[in-house]
Amino acid sequence: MLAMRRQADVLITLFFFIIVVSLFPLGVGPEMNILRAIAPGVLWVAALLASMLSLGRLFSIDYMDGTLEQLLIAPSPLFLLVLGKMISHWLVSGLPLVLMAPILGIQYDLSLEALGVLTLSLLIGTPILSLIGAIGAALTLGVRGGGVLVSLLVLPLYIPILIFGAGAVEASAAGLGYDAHFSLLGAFLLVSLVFAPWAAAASLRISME
Amino acid sequence: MLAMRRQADVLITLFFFIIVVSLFPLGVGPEMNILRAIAPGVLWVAALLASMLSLGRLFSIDYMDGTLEQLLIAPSPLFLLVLGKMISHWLVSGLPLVLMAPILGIQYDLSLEALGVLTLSLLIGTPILSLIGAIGAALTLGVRGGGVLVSLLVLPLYIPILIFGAGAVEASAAGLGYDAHFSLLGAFLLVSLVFAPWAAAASLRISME
Amino acid sequence: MIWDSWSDFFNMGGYGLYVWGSYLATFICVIGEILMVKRSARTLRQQLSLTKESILRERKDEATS
Amino acid sequence: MSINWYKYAAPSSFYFLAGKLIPFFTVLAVIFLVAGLYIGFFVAPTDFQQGEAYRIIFIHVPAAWMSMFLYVVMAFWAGIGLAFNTRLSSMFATAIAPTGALFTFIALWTGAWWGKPMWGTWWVWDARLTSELILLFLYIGFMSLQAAIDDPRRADKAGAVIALVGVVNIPIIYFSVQWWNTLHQGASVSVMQSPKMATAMLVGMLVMVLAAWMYSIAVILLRARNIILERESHTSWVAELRGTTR
Amino acid sequence: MLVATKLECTRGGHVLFTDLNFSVKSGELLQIHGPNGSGKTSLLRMLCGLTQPSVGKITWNDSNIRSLGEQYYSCLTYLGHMIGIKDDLTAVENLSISCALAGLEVDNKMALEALQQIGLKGRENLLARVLSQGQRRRVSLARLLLVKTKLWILDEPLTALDVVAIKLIKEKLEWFLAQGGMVILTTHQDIDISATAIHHLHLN
Amino acid sequence: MLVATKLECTRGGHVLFTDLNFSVKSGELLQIHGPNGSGKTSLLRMLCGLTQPSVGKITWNDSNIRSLGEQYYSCLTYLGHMIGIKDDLTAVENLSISCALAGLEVDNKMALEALQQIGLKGRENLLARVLSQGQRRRVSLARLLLVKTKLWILDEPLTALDVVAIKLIKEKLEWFLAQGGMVILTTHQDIDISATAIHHLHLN
Ligand code: HEM
Ligand SMILES: Nc1ncnc2c1ncn2[C@@H]1O[C@H](COP(=O)(O)OP(=O)(O)OP(=O)(O)O)[C@@H](O)[C@H]1O
Ligand SMILES: Nc1ncnc2c1ncn2[C@@H]1O[C@H](COP(=O)(O)OP(=O)(O)OP(=O)(O)O)[C@@H](O)[C@H]1O
Ligand SMILES: [Mg+2]
Ligand SMILES: [Mg+2]
Repeated sequence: MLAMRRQADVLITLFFFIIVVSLFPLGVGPEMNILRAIAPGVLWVAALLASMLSLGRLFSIDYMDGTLEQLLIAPSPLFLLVLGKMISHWLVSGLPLVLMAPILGIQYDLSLEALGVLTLSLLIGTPILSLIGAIGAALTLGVRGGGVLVSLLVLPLYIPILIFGAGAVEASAAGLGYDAHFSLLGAFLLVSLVFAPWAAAASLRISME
Repeated sequence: MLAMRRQADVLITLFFFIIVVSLFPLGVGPEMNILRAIAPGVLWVAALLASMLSLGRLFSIDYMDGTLEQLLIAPSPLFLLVLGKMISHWLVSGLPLVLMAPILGIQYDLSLEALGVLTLSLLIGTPILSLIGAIGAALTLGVRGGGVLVSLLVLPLYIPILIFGAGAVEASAAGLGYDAHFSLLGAFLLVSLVFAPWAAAASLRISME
Repeated sequence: MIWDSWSDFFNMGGYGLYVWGSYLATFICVIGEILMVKRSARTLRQQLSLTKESILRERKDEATS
Repeated sequence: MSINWYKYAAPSSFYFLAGKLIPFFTVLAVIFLVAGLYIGFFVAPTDFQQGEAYRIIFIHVPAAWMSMFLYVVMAFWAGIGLAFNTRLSSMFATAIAPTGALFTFIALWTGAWWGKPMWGTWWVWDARLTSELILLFLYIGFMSLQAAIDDPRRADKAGAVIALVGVVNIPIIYFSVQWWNTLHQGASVSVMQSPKMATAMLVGMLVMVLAAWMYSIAVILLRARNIILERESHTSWVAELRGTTR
Repeated sequence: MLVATKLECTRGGHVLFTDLNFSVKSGELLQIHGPNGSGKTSLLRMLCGLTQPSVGKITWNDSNIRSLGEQYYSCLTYLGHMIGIKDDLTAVENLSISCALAGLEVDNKMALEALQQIGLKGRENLLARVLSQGQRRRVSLARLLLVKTKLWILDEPLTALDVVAIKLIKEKLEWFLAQGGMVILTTHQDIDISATAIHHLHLN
Repeated sequence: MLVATKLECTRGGHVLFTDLNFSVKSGELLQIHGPNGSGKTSLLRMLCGLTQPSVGKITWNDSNIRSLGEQYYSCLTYLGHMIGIKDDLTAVENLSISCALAGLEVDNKMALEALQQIGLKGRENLLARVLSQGQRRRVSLARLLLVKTKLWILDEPLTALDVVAIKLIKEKLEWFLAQGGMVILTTHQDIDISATAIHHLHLN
C-alpha cells in the first residue's frame, strides 16, 4: 500500500543497524573475543531500539494528516488494517535486521551455530516487538509527552523478549539447550498475534474519540 | 523558549540512555571485565544515536507547521536563533547523557579516573554532535528520503568524534596520555561552534527557497 | 628483465591474486566510469536531438570564434 | 599570457573549450598509464620486505591521493559557486564527485587487497582506513543529497554546504598516521626528506599519479559537458547547437 | 436514510449542543451552520462514528451505525479538515492510496482522469509537497469523482479553492444529489446549490 | 514603501509569472487575485525574502530587502498557509511564542487580552489540539492585534473563519490602513474593505 514510502524507511533501518553494529567496534575497540561476547546483545538491543524508535511514526503521521480517520471509517475490519500496519512495521524495523544478522554476526566473528540461533531468535522475536509496540503507539496518540509514555508502556513487555532472545544465543554458545527459550518465544508470538491487532484497534478508536 | 516541550524530550532521551545502557548488561551478560571494556563504546554510541535520532525532529516539526518560516523572517540574526536550537538540542540529547555518565559508568564498574575522562570527553564531544548534526538536519529538510540522508551526511562527521572520545577513555585506561585527544576534541568544538551555526543558517535558507 | 617467464609474471611471487585482484578491479571501475559518462552523453544528446552534424558544427564554431 | 577568464566562466564557452581539451588529456592519460605500468611492472625491482605484493602501490597511492585532492578541489568549486553564485563552478563540483568517489573506492579496495597479504586481514578499524571510508561516505552523501533535491540551484547550494563542512576530514586522513600509532604505513614521500624507497618505484608511482590526474581531468570535463548541456538545455545556445534557430 | 435523534455532544465539560434531531434522505443536502467552535466538526465526526455521542443515537436505514460498522462505512465518504495528503507522494499516488483505503480499486488511468477533471492536468506526477494549497485540496476532492458511496460528509470542502473549483464542486454535488445521493456539509462560505431539498441546521 | 520591479518566478521549469511591477505605499492595500496554483503564495514568500526571485528585485524604502535583512523583517508580519500553531501548547503559549519569535516581548496579560478580543475567551488555556479549526486560525491571527509592524503580508487570512471573525479582521485591517500601515493579502473570498487605496493584482 505504501510501498514507495516503505522503501525509504527500510533503508533508514538498514542504515541504522549497520551504524549501530559497526560503531561498536569503533567505540569498543577491535578485540575479537570481546566483540564475540557482546554480539547477541548488540544485535538484540539494536532490534529493540529500531522497533521502539519507529513506533512513534507508526500512527502519528497518519494521525496528523487525517489518514487515520480515513482508516477508521474504511469499509474493511479495522483490526485487519491494523495488522497490516503491524506487519509493515515489522517489515521495516524487524525483517531487515533478521536478514542482516548473519552478515553482521560474521563481522563479530560468531560461530555458525550461534549465527543460526541468533537469526532464528530474531525471526521469532522481532514480530512480537512490532505487535506489542503497536498497542503502545495507538494508546499514546495525541497524548502530551507521548514519546516517553510509549517507551514506558512498551519496555516492560519488551524486556522479557530481549532476555529470552539473547538468552537463547548464550545458551547455545554455552552448549546448553535452547529449546525452552524458543518455545517460550513462540508462545509469546502466538498470543500476541491473536490479541495484539484487536487491542491496538480498540486503542485507536479510543484515541481518536 | 520551548521549555515545556523540552522537559518531555529530556525525559525521552534520559529514558533512551537508561534503556540502551542497561539493556546491554541484560543482553551481553554480567561478566564485569567485558562490561568494563565496552563501557566507553556503549556510552559513546548511545550519545551518537541519541543525537542522530533526534536530529529528524530538530527542524522538521517547525518546518511542517510553518514556524520555520517565521524563524527565517524573525528580526534577530538567524544564526543566533539556530544556535539556540542547537543548544536546546544539546540540552535534550547531550547533557542528560553527560550527567548520567558517571552513574551508568559505575554500573559498568569503571575506575574513577576513567569515569572522569569519560564524562569530560562526553561533555566536550556531545555539543559537537549537536552543532554538526543541525547542519545535516537543515540541509535535508523537505527532501525525499530525508531520514537516510541525514544519517548519511552526518555520520561521517560524527565518527571522528566517536573515535577521539572513546579513544581518550581507552588511552586513560591503558595508562597513556589522553591530552592529545582532548585538545583535538576541543579544537573541533571551537571550530564547529564558530562555523556550524552559520552553516546551518545558510542551509535553512537554502532549504526553504 | 625482472621476470623469468610469463607465468612468473602472473604469479607475482605468490601474490598474484592480490596484485591482479587490485589491478583488475581498478580497470573495471575506470572503464565502467568512462562507459557510463559516454552513455549518459549519448542519451542526453539524443534527448536534445543533437546530431553528429551539430556536434561537427560545434567544432567549427569553436575554430572560428 | 592574457586569457579572458570571464569568457570561459560562461557555461557555453566552457562547453566548447572543454570539448577541445578532452582529447588532449585523454592522450596524455594513456601515455602516462602505459609508461607507469611499464615502469611499475618491468623496471621497478622486487621489494625486499613485501615481495611483489607492493606493486599494488602503483594504483593504491595515486588513488588515495586523488581521492583527497579531488575532494578539496570539489569543495573549492562548490564553495565558489555558493559564494559568488556562479553556475559553472557548481556544475564543476557536481562533475568531480563521482570520479572522487571512484578513486576513494579504488583506494579502499586496493588497500584491502594489499592488507590481506601484508597484515593478514582485509580490514581493521584503523584510523586511516576508517577516515578513508568516511571520505567515501562524504562523497556518497554529497551525491545523494544533490540527487534528492529536484531544483538544481538548491541542490548546488546544499551540496556546497556539505562539501565545505566535510573538508575537515581531509587533514584527519592525511595526518592520521602521525596522530595514531596504526598499522598503516607512514608517509614515505615528502618534500623535505629524501625518499626512502627505490627510485624506480618512486618514479613509477609518480608517473601513475600523473596518469590518474590526466584521466580525472578528462573524465571530469566529459561529465561537466553533460551537466552543462542538461542544465542549459532550454537556453538559446543549446538550441543553436541543435540547429533549430540560426 | 440517516436519522439522528436527540444527539448531544460534550467537550471538556462544556455542552456543545443537545437534543439535535434531523434526518437526511436520498437526494437531500443538509448544510450545517454555526460560528467557529460551535461543534460542526464534532457533529460530523459523530455522524461518521468516529466519536460516540454522549446522549442520543444515529441510525442508518434504521440500524445503529455503531452496530453496522463496516457495512455503514462502505456507504460513506468523509472529507475532514485534515485532508490526508502525504507530502512525499505524488498527486496520483495520494489519490490511489486514499481510494484504496476506501476499498476502491482504482487503476492509474482512472486516477489520472479524475485529477485532470478536477483541474490538475500536468501536475499529476508532482510531489504533493510542491503543490499549492488549493491544488492539494483538489487532490483530496478528486476522490469524490471516483467513489460510489451513498452518503458524503464534507467538512468545509471549499477552503482554499478558487471560484472555478468551487463551481466544479457545486456541479458535482448537484449531480450527486440528482442521482439520489445524500450530502451533509459545513461551510462558512455561501454556496447556492439547486437541489430539490436543502435543509439547514444551525448550531448555537 | 515596498516596490517590486520586474519580478519573475519560475517553479520546476515553469514560469509562474514574469515582469510583475507594483508598489505599496503607506495606507495602501494590495489584494492579489488568481486561480489555484497561479503563484500567489510564491509571490508573497518572495516579498518576505523567503525565496529569491529568479529575475527582478524587491526594495523596501529604496534598499533591496535582501541586503536589509533583519532590518526589513522587523517591519514585517507574515501569516502563511501554515499557521505555526503547535498542538501540544495552549493557545496562550502559542501566541506568546509566536510573538517572541517576532521579537515582541508580550506578557501573559496582553496575550490573554488579545485572545479574548479575537473571540477565544474561555479557551485561552486549552491545548491547541482540541481547538476547532477556526479557533486555531484565530490564535495565529491574534498576533496581528499585538505586533507593531508596518507591513502585513497575509496569505488567505480568512480561511476557516466564521462571519463574525471575518468582520473583526476586516475592521482590524481598516484600522491598520488608517494608521498608515500597508497590507498585501490574497483571498479567494470577497472582502470589501473601505480604505483610501485598494489595488488589485491579477496573476494569470
Ligand atoms: C583499506 C585499506 C587502506 C586504505 C583505506 C588506505 C588508505 C591510504 C591513503 C588515504 C593513503 C594516502 C595518504 C598519504 O599519502 O599520506 C595511503 C597511502 C599509502 N598506503 Fe594505504 N591504505 C590502505 C591499505 C594499505 C596497505 C595494506 C598498505 C601496505 C601494507 C598500504 C600502504 C600505503 C603506502 C605505502 C602509502 C603511501 C604513503 C606515502 O608514501 O605517503 N596501504 N593509503
Ligand atoms: N477538552 C476540551 N475542553 C474544552 N473545550 C473543548 C475541548 N475539546 C474541544 N473543545 C471545544 O469543542 C469545540 C469543538 O468544535 P468543532 O471543532 O466541532 O467546531 P467547528 O464548529 O467545527 O468550528 P470551525 O468552524 O472552527 O471548524 C471547540 O469550541 C473546542 O474549543
Ligand atoms: N517543482 C515544481 N514543478 C512544477 N511545478 C511546481 C513545482 N513547484 C511548484 N510548482 C507549481 O507552482 C505553483 C505554486 O503555486 P502557489 O503555491 O504560489 O499558488 P497559489 O497561487 O498560492 O495557489 P492557491 O490559491 O492554491 O494557494 C503551483 O502551481 C505548483 O504546481
Ligand atoms: Mg470545523
Ligand atoms: Mg497559496
